[in-house]
Amino acid sequence: MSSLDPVILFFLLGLVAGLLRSELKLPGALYDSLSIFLLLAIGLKGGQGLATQPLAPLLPQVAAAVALGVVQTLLAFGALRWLFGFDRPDAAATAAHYGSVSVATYAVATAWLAARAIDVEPQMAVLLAVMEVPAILVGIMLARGIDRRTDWAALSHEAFLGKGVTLLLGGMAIGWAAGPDGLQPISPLFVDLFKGVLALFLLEMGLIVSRQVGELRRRGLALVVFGVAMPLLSAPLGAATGVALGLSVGGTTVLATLAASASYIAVPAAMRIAVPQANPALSLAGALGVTFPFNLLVGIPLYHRLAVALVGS
Amino acid sequence: MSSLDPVILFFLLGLVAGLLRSELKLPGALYDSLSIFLLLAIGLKGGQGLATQPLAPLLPQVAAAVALGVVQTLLAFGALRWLFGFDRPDAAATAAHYGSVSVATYAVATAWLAARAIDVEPQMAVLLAVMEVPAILVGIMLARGIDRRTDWAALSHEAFLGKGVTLLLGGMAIGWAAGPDGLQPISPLFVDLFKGVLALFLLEMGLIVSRQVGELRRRGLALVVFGVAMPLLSAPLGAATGVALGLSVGGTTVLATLAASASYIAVPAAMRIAVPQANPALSLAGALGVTFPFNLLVGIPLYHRLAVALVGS
Amino acid sequence: MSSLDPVILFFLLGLVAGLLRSELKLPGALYDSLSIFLLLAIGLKGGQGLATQPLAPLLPQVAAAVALGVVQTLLAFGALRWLFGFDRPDAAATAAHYGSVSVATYAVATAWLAARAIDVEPQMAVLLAVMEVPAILVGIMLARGIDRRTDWAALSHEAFLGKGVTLLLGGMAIGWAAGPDGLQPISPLFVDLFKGVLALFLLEMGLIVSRQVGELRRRGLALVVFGVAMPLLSAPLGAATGVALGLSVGGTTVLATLAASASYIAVPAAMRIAVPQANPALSLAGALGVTFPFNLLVGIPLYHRLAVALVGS
Amino acid sequence: MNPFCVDPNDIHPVTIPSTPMTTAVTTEKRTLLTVFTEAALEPLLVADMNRLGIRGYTFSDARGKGSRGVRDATWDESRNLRLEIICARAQAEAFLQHLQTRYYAHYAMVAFLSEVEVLRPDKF
Amino acid sequence: MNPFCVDPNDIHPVTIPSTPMTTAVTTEKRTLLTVFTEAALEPLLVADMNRLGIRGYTFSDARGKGSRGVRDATWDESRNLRLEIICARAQAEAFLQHLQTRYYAHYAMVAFLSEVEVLRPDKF
Amino acid sequence: MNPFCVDPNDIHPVTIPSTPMTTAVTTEKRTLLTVFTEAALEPLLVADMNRLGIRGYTFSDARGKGSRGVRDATWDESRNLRLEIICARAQAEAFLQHLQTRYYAHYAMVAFLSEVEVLRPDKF
Ligand SMILES: Nc1ncnc2c1ncn2[C@@H]1O[C@H](COP(=O)(O)O)[C@@H](O)[C@H]1O
Ligand SMILES: Nc1ncnc2c1ncn2[C@@H]1O[C@H](COP(=O)(O)O)[C@@H](O)[C@H]1O
Ligand SMILES: Nc1ncnc2c1ncn2[C@@H]1O[C@H](COP(=O)(O)O)[C@@H](O)[C@H]1O
Ligand code: NA
Ligand code: NA
Ligand code: NA
Repeated sequence: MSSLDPVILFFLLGLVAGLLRSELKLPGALYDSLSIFLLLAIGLKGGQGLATQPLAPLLPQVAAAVALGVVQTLLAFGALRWLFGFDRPDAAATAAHYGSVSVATYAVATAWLAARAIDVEPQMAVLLAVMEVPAILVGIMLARGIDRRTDWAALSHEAFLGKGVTLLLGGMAIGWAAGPDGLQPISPLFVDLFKGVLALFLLEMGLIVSRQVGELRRRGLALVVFGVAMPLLSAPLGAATGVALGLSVGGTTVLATLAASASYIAVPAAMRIAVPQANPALSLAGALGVTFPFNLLVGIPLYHRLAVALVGS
Repeated sequence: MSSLDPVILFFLLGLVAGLLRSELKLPGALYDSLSIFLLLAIGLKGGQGLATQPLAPLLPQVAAAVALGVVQTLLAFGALRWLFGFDRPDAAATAAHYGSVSVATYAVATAWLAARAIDVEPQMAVLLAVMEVPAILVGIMLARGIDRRTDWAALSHEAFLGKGVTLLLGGMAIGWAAGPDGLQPISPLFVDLFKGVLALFLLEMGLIVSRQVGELRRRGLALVVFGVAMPLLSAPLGAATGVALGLSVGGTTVLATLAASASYIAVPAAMRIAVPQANPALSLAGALGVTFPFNLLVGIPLYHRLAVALVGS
Repeated sequence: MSSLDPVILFFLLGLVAGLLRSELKLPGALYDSLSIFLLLAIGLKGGQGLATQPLAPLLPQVAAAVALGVVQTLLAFGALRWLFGFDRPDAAATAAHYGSVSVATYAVATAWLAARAIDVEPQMAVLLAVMEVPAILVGIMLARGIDRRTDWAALSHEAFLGKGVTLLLGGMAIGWAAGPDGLQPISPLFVDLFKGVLALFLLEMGLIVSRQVGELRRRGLALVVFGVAMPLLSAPLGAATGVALGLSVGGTTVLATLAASASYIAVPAAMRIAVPQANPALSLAGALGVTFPFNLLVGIPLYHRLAVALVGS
Repeated sequence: MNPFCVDPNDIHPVTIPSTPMTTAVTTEKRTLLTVFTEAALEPLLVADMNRLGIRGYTFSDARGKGSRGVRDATWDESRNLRLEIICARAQAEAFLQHLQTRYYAHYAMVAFLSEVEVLRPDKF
Repeated sequence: MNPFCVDPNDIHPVTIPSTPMTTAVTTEKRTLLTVFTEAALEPLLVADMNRLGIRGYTFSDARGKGSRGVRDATWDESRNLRLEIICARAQAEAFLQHLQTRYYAHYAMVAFLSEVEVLRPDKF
Repeated sequence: MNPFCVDPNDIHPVTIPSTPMTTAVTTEKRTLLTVFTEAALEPLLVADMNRLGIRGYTFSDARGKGSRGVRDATWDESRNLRLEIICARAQAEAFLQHLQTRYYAHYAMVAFLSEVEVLRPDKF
């Protein structure tokens, strides 16, 4: 419990190698393949869990997750616009990153809990998928206002049929249809290798994070302060939602982590298209350069203690 | 037995994602890597089986497989040319696809049988490799006639030293030389992960199949009718050959499936070079867009029932 | 013991396929990914072993490995310059290849020993990493002399922060920090799949080696003679060092193999930049085209017998 | 008059005198529009080209540096692409204009025109 | 006479006046032949070039759209390549002619010529 | 005077007459320097460009054949790259000169210049 999880050590290796300007580079196709694998594996795991329980109780949880995403985006927008002086497009785009979720952070949190034998409700993977989307739509509305020219069809396509949501929901559907027994023959790939693949992925994330340092330096303290303060505000919101939904300590920890996490896959891609005026380097420096390592290294154990305090262990 | 195999569900996920125009895309290098893995793994498995039995009885089986490939190609050519009105090059090239075999279909069939604990003769992998080739040569002769200018050296090189045959035969040679014990240390990769990798590969196949729909629409019913009728004709031919060779129910099912399947790796590449006048979109729309999903979803269980009827279970 | 290890068979498959000009090609991204995997896995394994023992005794071993690398490079340079008539840059660059080490050869040697249940000291992975570097620096000095214009900062960066050393040392640091228990969850990837991945990597190495044949033919016998004689000279040096350091039979075999092996990752890249006048085709034809297969097929068992003779089994 | 000094808007066949080793090749001038930009724009550019009636184009992967910093292709957000379109001068200019209006202000993008000679003018 | 209006068949050195920051660079005109086509043709094109005495070429990966539809590089059959050859005008035309005769009718293929300046004329 | 026959060193705006479907596009001439070389040189070339004040460039992956043999990109040592730089003629020549001095003798390298038209001349 005291020592660092090896997946975190892989992240630190990537970070240090990047900061020392090592020649280490992972092929782009490997990064893509690892992220496809992780999304599918998370979806399969969630879907397989859902197969063993009724689906009806999911509805309020999904609604709560959507509300959580919307509220977080609005809060982040307000803070960035009026406390940190961001212009409207930058505030909106960055807020969308923070209102959405990070798949890698989710994976590390569930691995952290699994290593401590703390159970997590299977539907957390559903909430992960659900929480990717609303912040995108809210962010766009905040940036543009709701005007007639908005091509909502294209936007929903982007939001719901992006790589992340397709693989998470697709994996979940397969896991649900096949059930634990059906998944047995593919589990040596999707279950046994999960943590090793996560380690490799975090190595690359470390390299990517190391490249955000330049932008962080240019932007001074503001991004660092916001990047730490925002998860510390969102996590209690998430934890409170977890308690209200009657989740276990594990589920509450994960929901707090989801709330605290900031997207770096679905949202950057969508914002780049929908809010071109926003500077993507800014949002990514915050989400990847500050919040992602903060959650990995400090946040997750903290959110767990919060969950224990609220739910009882 | 009632529920769908998860590998089929991956295929359907790819198909649906492609039809809904999801942004899901697998890197080209991943597709290549998965197919190299599958070919090697199938070869290793076959070779390892061969190591435990005498090789002499293989000869008649190889000869029968060659004959089966030739007969199928001629039948398909006749049907396409005179019943469906294809021009000579298109009929020849498409016939070569149907006279050859599909590695993915073979893999799904053997996985389907393994899930039902039905034994399969190890030499089926040899027949898979053998059946890749004759249809290519027959197809070229049908398209061009046998003339002096044909560069048979180049053609045989293409047919025997293409990626598929090299990896299947190479894997088989390694499996045969190393034997089951020798392969032990590499089986966590090549055996345990086989089905998971097949699932990922079929996800990509679903995406590829979804892109054949445009061509299918342009060509109207003809391709759909041929793409379903041809395997329904070939499978009994394959099953009968299996019975004549004294194969088990499992082996007969696989031989029927091989006969029913249509190539989409070795043959398209060879035909593109050897019969340039043929439209590759046409053959692929049939082989990938119709026959491949038909075999996966409907054919394999059907061919198994046929084999049971002929051999007894 | 009599039959060939399957990983060697994969190497031979690649070699034969390449010589027959098969169309088999592995995607570049796969080659990169496999080599990243192997370097990390070797590092992790070594680091995990180090975690269970005091580090102080390592220092003399590291010093001896550095000396071994330096001596080998000087010997190779002398031989190439005065016995084989190479010009100064070619002699220096080629000598650097032979003074350094080959990760794939190391991996095959440890797998060979593991298959025979012969223990190896965990710190051999440290020596592997250590021995990558000194030959590079010596080679550069031999080529250029020590002059003021040499950019030693850039060179050390190249030598110490290249991909190979970063991953080996990084993996070792992670393995050491996490310890055997910490690595448990990622061992299905990094331990169980190691030999399968090595097999795939050697398939590609076979293809690459097959392309050295042209250069070998142009250069006549000289390269072949040097490529076989040099490891036969280096291996006893390495074995003697192993005995002097009090290593076990396994450790002595590995140190002899390391000495006998020639680099084809770190050194070619560094020499290309630092000694541009040298012809890279020459060094690679020797290191890859002669010495690598020689060590794999003949050398390792030989060095093992030497170690047994010196240490007692 | 030198065939390489014609007004590029004025598209007409250029017959190049045959050399001993070839028969005459008749080429026509067209314009090649090359664009370096963010990979995320690929679907948008495809939609634009389809709408504007551009019949052919080629994409490839790239990385680079420009006024918007280094884009080194290690992950989705930092990938570049190269787009090439061979077409009539007027169409190339129309598309360039469109790129300028719609994308130049907010995206990493560089575009330039050059003159090329093609064999089958009806294709472009 | 303007160096950019010379007959491209008439290959001769072009000395560009030095600027303060450089010494004079002496370049010569050559022709760049670019081909976009199906990836499956790579070995055939290599054989053709070797036979026709073309000493240097460069390939890279591509995807695109043309009269033969969308080729999006997701799998073997839908990959494109870009081939570039720098050579004398006559050789470029000879190879273009060869491409037209042998491949244009049946393969997805686009080829075009442009003028470039090189430093070491003996190489090309 | 034909706008395509100007001295390329003499950089000035070129207004191309508008066509029915476009408003006038004002382009300027710049030089495109293209380099094919060994992938191992990428970091050195980046350092050179930064030192020489080149503000933008694009890399992509390639493979090929030349006087130093076949480089087929199957592994690190046999990878090529393509580097493209759009800049003023003088800067392109200065960099070409630098390439010639520093790399031509020992590395697989081919470089050539061509003329292109850009929209935002201040960028290049
Ligand atoms: N001068 C240049 N020469 C070649 N490529 C360039 C140049 N400037 C920019 N680029 C490419 O265009 C992309 C976008 O440029 P920018 O909008 O200036 O950031 C860069 O990432 C480079 O790939
Ligand atoms: N007008 C064009 N501009 C640029 N690339 C083209 C154009 N037309 C075709 N291509 C490329 O050439 C390939 C073959 O073209 P096609 O023979 O017209 O199908 C396409 O897949 C594209 O990559
Ligand atoms: N004539 C040529 N046309 C196009 N590319 C070339 C040519 N010559 C060489 N190249 C490219 O430049 C690289 C280096 O050339 P070289 O220095 O001649 O070996 C080759 O690997 C090719 O990619
Ligand atoms: Na969040
Ligand atoms: Na068949
Ligand atoms: Na050595």
